[in-house]
Amino acid sequence: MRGFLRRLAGHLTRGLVMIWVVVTFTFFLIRLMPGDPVQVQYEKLIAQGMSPDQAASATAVTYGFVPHGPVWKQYLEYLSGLIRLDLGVSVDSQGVAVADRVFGAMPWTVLLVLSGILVSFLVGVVLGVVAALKRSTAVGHSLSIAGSLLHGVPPFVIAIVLAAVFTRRYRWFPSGGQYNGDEVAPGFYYDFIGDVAYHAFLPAAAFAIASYGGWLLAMRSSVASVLGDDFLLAAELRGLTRMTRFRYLARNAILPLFTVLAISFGLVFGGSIFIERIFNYPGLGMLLFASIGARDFSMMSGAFLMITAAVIVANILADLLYTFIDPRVRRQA
Amino acid sequence: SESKPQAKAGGTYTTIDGNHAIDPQAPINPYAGKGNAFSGYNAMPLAFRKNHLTDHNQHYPAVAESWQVSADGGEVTIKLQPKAKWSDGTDLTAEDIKTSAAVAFALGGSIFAITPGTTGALGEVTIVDSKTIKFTQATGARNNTFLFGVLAMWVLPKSVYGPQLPADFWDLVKLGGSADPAKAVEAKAARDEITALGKKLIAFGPAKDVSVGPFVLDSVNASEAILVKNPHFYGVDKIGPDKVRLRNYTGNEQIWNYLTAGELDSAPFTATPTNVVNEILKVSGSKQIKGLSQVSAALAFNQKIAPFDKLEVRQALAYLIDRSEVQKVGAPDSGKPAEHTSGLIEDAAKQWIGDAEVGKLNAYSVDKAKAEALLTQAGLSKKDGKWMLATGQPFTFKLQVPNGFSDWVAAGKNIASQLTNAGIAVEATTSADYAVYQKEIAEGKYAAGFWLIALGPSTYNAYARLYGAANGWTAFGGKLTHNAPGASGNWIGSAETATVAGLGTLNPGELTYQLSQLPVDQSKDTIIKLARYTNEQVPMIQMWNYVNVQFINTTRYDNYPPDNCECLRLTHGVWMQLGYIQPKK
Amino acid sequence: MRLSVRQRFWRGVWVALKRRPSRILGVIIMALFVFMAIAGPWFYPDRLPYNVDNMYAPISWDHPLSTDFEGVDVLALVITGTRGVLLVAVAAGLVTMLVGTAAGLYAGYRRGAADSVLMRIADFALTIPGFPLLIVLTTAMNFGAWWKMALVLGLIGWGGLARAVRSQTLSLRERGFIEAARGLGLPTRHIVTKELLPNVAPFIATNLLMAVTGYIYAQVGLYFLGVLPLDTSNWGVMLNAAVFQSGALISPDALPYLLAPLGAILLLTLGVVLIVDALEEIFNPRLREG
Amino acid sequence: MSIVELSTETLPGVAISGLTIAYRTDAGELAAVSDITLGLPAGTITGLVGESGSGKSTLALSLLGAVQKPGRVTAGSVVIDGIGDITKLDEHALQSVRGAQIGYVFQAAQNSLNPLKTVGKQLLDLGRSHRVKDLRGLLREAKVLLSRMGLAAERVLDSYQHELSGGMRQRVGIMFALVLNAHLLVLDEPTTALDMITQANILQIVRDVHAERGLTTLIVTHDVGVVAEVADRMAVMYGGRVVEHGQTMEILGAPRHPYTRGLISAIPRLTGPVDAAKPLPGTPPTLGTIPRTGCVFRQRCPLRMEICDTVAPAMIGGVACHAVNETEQL
Amino acid sequence: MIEGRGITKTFASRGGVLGSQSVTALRGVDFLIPRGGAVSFIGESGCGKTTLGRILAGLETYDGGQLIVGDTDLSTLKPKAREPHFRRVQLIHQDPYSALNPTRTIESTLRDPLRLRAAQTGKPASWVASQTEELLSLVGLDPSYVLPRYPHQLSGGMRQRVVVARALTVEPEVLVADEAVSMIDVSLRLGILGLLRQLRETLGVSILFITHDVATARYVGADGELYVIYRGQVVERGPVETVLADPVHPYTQCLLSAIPVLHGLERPGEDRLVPKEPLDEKMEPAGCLFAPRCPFATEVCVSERPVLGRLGGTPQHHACFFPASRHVVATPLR
Ligand SMILES: Nc1ncnc2c1ncn2[C@@H]1O[C@H](COP(=O)(O)OP(=O)(O)OP(=O)(O)O)[C@@H](O)[C@H]1O
Ligand SMILES: Nc1ncnc2c1ncn2[C@@H]1O[C@H](COP(=O)(O)OP(=O)(O)OP(=O)(O)O)[C@@H](O)[C@H]1O
Ligand SMILES: [Mg+2]
Ligand SMILES: [Mg+2]
Repeated sequence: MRGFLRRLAGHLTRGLVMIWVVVTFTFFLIRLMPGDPVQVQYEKLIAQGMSPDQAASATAVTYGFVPHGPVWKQYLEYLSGLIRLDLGVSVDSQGVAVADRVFGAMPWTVLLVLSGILVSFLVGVVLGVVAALKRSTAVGHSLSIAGSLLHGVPPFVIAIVLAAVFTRRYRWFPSGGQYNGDEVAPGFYYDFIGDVAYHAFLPAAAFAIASYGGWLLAMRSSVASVLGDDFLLAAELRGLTRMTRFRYLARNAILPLFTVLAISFGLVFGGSIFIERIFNYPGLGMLLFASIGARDFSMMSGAFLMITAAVIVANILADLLYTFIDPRVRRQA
Repeated sequence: SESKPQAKAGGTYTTIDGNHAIDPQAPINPYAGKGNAFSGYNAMPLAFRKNHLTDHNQHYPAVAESWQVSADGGEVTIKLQPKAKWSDGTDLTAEDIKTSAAVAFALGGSIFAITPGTTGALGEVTIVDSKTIKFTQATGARNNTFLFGVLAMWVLPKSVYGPQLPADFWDLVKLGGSADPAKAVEAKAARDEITALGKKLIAFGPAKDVSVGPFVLDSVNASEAILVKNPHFYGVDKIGPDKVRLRNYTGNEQIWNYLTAGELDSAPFTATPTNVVNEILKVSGSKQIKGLSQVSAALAFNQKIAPFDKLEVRQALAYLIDRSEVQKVGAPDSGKPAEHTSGLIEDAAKQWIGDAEVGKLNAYSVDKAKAEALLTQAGLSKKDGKWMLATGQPFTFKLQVPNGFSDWVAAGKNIASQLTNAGIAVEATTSADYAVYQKEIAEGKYAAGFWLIALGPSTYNAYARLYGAANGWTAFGGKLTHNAPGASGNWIGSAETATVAGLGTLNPGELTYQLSQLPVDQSKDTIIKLARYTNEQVPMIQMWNYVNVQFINTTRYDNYPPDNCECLRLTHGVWMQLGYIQPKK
Repeated sequence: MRLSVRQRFWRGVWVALKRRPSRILGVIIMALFVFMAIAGPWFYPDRLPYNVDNMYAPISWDHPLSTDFEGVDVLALVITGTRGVLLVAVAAGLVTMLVGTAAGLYAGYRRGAADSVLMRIADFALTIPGFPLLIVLTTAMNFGAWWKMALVLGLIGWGGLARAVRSQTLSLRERGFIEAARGLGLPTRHIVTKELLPNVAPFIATNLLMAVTGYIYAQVGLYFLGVLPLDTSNWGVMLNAAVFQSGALISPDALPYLLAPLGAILLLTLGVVLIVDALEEIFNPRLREG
Repeated sequence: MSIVELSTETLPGVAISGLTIAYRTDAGELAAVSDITLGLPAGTITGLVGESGSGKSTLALSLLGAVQKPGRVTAGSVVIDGIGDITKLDEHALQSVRGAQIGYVFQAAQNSLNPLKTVGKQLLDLGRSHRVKDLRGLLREAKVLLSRMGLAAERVLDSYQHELSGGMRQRVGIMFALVLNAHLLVLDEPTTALDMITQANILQIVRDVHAERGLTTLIVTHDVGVVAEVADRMAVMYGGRVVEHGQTMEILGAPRHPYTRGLISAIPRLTGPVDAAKPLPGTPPTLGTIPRTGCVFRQRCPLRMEICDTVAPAMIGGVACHAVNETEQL
Repeated sequence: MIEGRGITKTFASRGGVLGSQSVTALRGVDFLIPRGGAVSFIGESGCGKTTLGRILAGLETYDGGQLIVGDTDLSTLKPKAREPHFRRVQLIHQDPYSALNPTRTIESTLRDPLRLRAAQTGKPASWVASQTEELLSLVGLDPSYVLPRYPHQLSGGMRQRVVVARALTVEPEVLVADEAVSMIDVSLRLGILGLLRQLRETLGVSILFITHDVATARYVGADGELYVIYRGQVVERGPVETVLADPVHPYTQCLLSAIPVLHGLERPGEDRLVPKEPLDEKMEPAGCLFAPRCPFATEVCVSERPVLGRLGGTPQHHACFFPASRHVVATPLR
């Protein structure tokens, strides 16, 4: 247990340092970006048909809310706010706390990512085992090639194809949104959950399809290497049943995948920009994309920070899970 | 577990407020750029401006039932809707309007500026009786936009916003607006206090919507806002739908998608390619309403960069580009090729200065020979089918367009193709997004780009796009100054004056500034000068005039506004207030 | 003697390829793309001819993949777009290879503080979600020139390779031959370039190929989202225009315009996947002998 | 000694006859074990020595019908008393025979335990796989065996593989092989990579349990010393063939096959003249370089004759060598 | 000549600083390798043999003591300056499979150190080629066969010879052979051992022979010294034949007793000894390190740690309070 705590403490420190670096990096990076949100707002309103003085008065109020003062001071303020989980206020949506907006969007992305990863993990692992066991047959070979192919194909391609077929050509799934606010209100009941699932299905499927190839490949090579381990032969020679041996194999082969799991969170979260954009699903990715377009500095930093933090947390969880499952690490304490 | 009551007879009307991104965390405050208050639904001004070709003072009554303007335009007396009530059931009174004016002051802008000496500012608000209120322009200041400045003011409930304001607010306004040099320090302090108050107010929003409009906000999620009918609305019997579902706007493609799925009852103006228009119109009940749009897309040049400083070159380019082809590629459904470059849209120009004057303008019909002559005259020469500058360099440039503006991108590519075929290698290139475009075009980084012009109906607004800050002229405190090209946002860089045949030497900046003060009926001559100047000097080539095309679906509702309705530019909530949009029997 | 080593290598390559016909297919596909990248633009004029009266033309011999919103032949767009796509990706791949290999070798061979620092940085590069970062960077840095973008892509993506090379180096380091070389007093430069490098080559090659594909996607993705300047013809630009300008997801007329770049991406991926399959055998002298 | 003789024993003896096992390789199917006929008399310890690649493990695995792919038995049989020809058993029968009637012990350095489960849990898996009703009894039996081998039984059962030393693992391996009362025990290089003292200890245990339980034991090793320590009988393998077999003492005292002789005289000793040890010329063959015809050892043989190139020598009187047979017949 | 005085080495375990559970691999080891001589270290697994060899070859640092190469005390030098001295010691790795770079031919493996040497000593390029062939011939390989080949194309014995040849490129004074034959086929072992012996005679190279297998140690250096090391401490040291014939330390006796007897050829020693307990590395006795396992341990053994000396007037050095000669080694029948 002490070992576990020590490990956890190590992870947290490293995670915090990482977050600090990301915060610093994005803070300064974002301030390098060209564009003035006030001007952007004004021209956008004009382009949308508002008269210039209407647009001017609508945007004038924004002025004065753009952060002022020397950059280092802003930086310190930002950091001190961060400790209180205060990410500042949006430049683009007046009066909206970035933290509220980001935490509001976060669960939706996490929902997509988690369900996508979970499904792809299950499917990928099962097919990976098949691909490894049938390695030398046509089935195994084509499974691996298909896995590599899907692993290689970028998520946006998959999302485009899914969107084209299932929301545009056949309108089996909704063309956007998290749920239909006209028909259901948030709550813990069947209709709402069903509607959320209905809306999340395609984007989550895109995540799943985009990442399942990776699991398949990882599992295949993991199984292949475990198959070469002596303990499986030993188990066979001790007359353990096929089922028992399979369980031995599966558990040992899945274990190293937890490290892959950690890395894949980063990739998958990164893909959320495309997938949410294509499926018009308002999560963190959309938020980040929209805030970049609007030059909403604080929102941008907030969304980016949250994506990074989610990845770091996922990394830590994956590693702790690994620690928990693998006695070689667990018992080291 | 809870479930919403189903919508009754009127049903749910689904549309998009193109001006408003939905933000679940934003306050219910019409001033907030992303507030959850939607014009014409739960956010109401005193009146809605009509889309009139030339008169910017024409309005549909809203919370103001009627209004009277004094002869000099400096005093506006407003009669409020006698039946107007807030959605919480309380009466709307002149007190509410005075509070609304106070909030408008706190947030500044337009006639609510408190900078001493600002032209056209509001001086005083007087309650006449509980349903009548008078707005007086500050003495000494004059501006012909006072009426619409007053009428455009958002109406807010005193019960909600009153407590946010200090008791001595109006004294602060008076003090802040004082031009007395002896009180300068106090005035500044007062203005600072008001600004601070503005910061607070813009982020403020009631927990629950208190609306005077036809609808009340019910719920918002990241992709839509749900509004329900306000039973206390003064014109409630005209309102068809029981509920409105406003979906978030994330891009044109999304709207096309909704429309082809038949998921919208109406959509805001959306640039749409022909093949998609055809798809949309295949959907049963799908129709288009077309009307006036007072915007033009133009190709703009940076005259600091050679050879755009040469008038002949700009004119030659105007002769070379086939504008109808550009429009066909860029805005096939929502545009009409511009006939003349005049700085105004075609119909407005005819109204302001008459057909005869418009007829005198050069149409720059495609004419290769003339273009070649002009280019040669400007010192360029043609070698192997390619135009060379006097310096011996080939004449090439990049045509910049902001990413995401699908019509401009397509049009830009087409212009590039056309010019390249004519021997001028042009590449259309996009900026990462509109923000970058804005910044870089203002910094003079682009040789050529797209620009929106001819914003009407105020001719001042239209010409300020050409001869305003972007071209070096800025008005401050009633004085016009001119900045050199490349400085203070002057990226167009025209000469300060130029001689126009038959009109002598003109300063377009000055002429434009005059338009803001001249009474409308005395502005014709100035407009003629500016139109002729623009036509001959071609600071920009007007490509196409927009047409306001809106898709509607008549499956669930009918009685939509007709083509060319003056209400077309207003939100569909306003259409409903006008009695349009009724559920199908 | 030297020649025979090389000959043997190529014979090994051939043996590895021959083992599965799919690998040969992969080589053919890759060769096709490389050919398109190098020679493609020579077949077409600088500016592709357009015809506004022939938008989204039906598929025909003249336009086997239809035409775009301006009436430009889509096949021509795909072919001429290859060069830009591959150029950036390969250049970025080279950056990644240089940085990742150098960092991985150095960290793994030197260990100690340099190792910790480098690996923290690599972790950082790995953890921070690359694509969002890229978008932020794009807007901040304005990737006008292809090399800028290649540089940034490469610098973002080196973490994985560095880690792979490092762990490989760490395990090689414990192998007798590296210790022996140290014991013989061979200079570090020799040890790293002659002893370590050839042994990590297969990892580098595989990672590089995967990285290059990754960069192709990142780049196409950025263009697709529309955050990069559209001044080059690029598959991503086509995708962007097809979806957001031509409504190809909705309108069947414009569908070929969408499918063409998608198909190109899929085909390229297939080629890469099939070749990676053969890489390990090619680089392992034991397997190479057949 | 003939096979018929062996089968009269009551304990399970093993009769391997004409066994040929081939691996499929790029160069075609190559025999790793060729035409081996060998008996493991019941109740004896037989040592199988041979150098790396001579086919020892392949042969050992064939006793459990567990030759691994891409290898297969191409000819011959392995008849175990009470079980029958194991090469003919189906998967299910094999599974119930393995572990229960034939125990197999892996090389010490190899990891023959599931790293994610404790020894005790794996023991229960073993019991369930073999439908043992009395799992408590099984645990008790395991504890007895472990204590017998000098281990703290409770602690070992609660340990993971990585918590055990090489010697402990090997004893656990032996426990697994015997806990279900197998009577045929196959040990493949049980002491390789263990140090001297541990090796001696393990060999002692092997000897003791063998005697206590009346086992038939095959111990595979490349170390003649190990065979000399424990085995009653020994067989020497070279290039996939048994070149000599017989009583250990006899073979060590008077090796007849030139390979056996070379092998034994190449072992340096602790006492006596240092230079008594003589190297064997040449190198052992690999699967690809084993001569397909004639005598497998002829390339390194000091007694090579013409016939050796073409005819594989038959096993006569425990030795397969043309030269030896010729001289002995004289 | 290489001499070690009180070499100590402690490894901090990988648990990190927090959970450090260090392993003491060497506890003040003294040794002397005379020029052209042979010294053998034997002992159980984990007793520190490899660590010592690696320290000598400069691949591992040591914590305390002095290492004297020739006339130079390395402890007084800066790390950089030690390097050339370490080159005089070359390590022959246990595993010939990993000791050669699989991606390089034998020729290039041998050529590079020779080139370096040629550059340093100003020898012509042709020297490299001739030296390559000469070295290979010296280790008993056919240059024309071996040179163009990759390691995987050679047998284990050939590989180990190549490893030896490579070590010889720098003309070392000492070869450290760490289990140099344990992974080599039985029939080839003697060849390698003979080679090492021959190198001692022809080149005057000293051999530090590290092994479990005492007989092979004796084969390489019957005239040398045998060091018996237990848990990082030398417990007995003396001429090979003396220690074998009359070991006095109970640990040595246990170790020698464990050597299998070739029944039929040999008769086991009559006093064969088995330790009481298995090795427990975690236990750190205050007294004699071997006391917990020693069948003869007394109270003083448990409380006091004996040092290497000649207590009891034995011909060899030992670290035991009660040295007693026992006959544990097998004797040949004929
Ligand atoms: N899976 C396999 N595929 C191909 N050849 C194999 C396979 N397993 C073993 N062989 C070959 O069969 C021959 C005999 O192998 P085996 O493992 O039985 O030898 P061994 O005597 O046990 O050797 P060692 O002492 O190295 O364990 C060897 O030449 C080996 O290369
Ligand atoms: N790099 C290291 N880090 C930590 N501990 C080590 C390291 N190297 C060796 N040790 C420990 O030092 C002790 C001595 O190890 P060493 O390898 O020298 O033993 P050895 O006598 O060579 O053993 P063997 O006979 O198994 O090769 C062992 O307990 C070992 O675990
Ligand atoms: Mg074996
Ligand atoms: Mg060692």
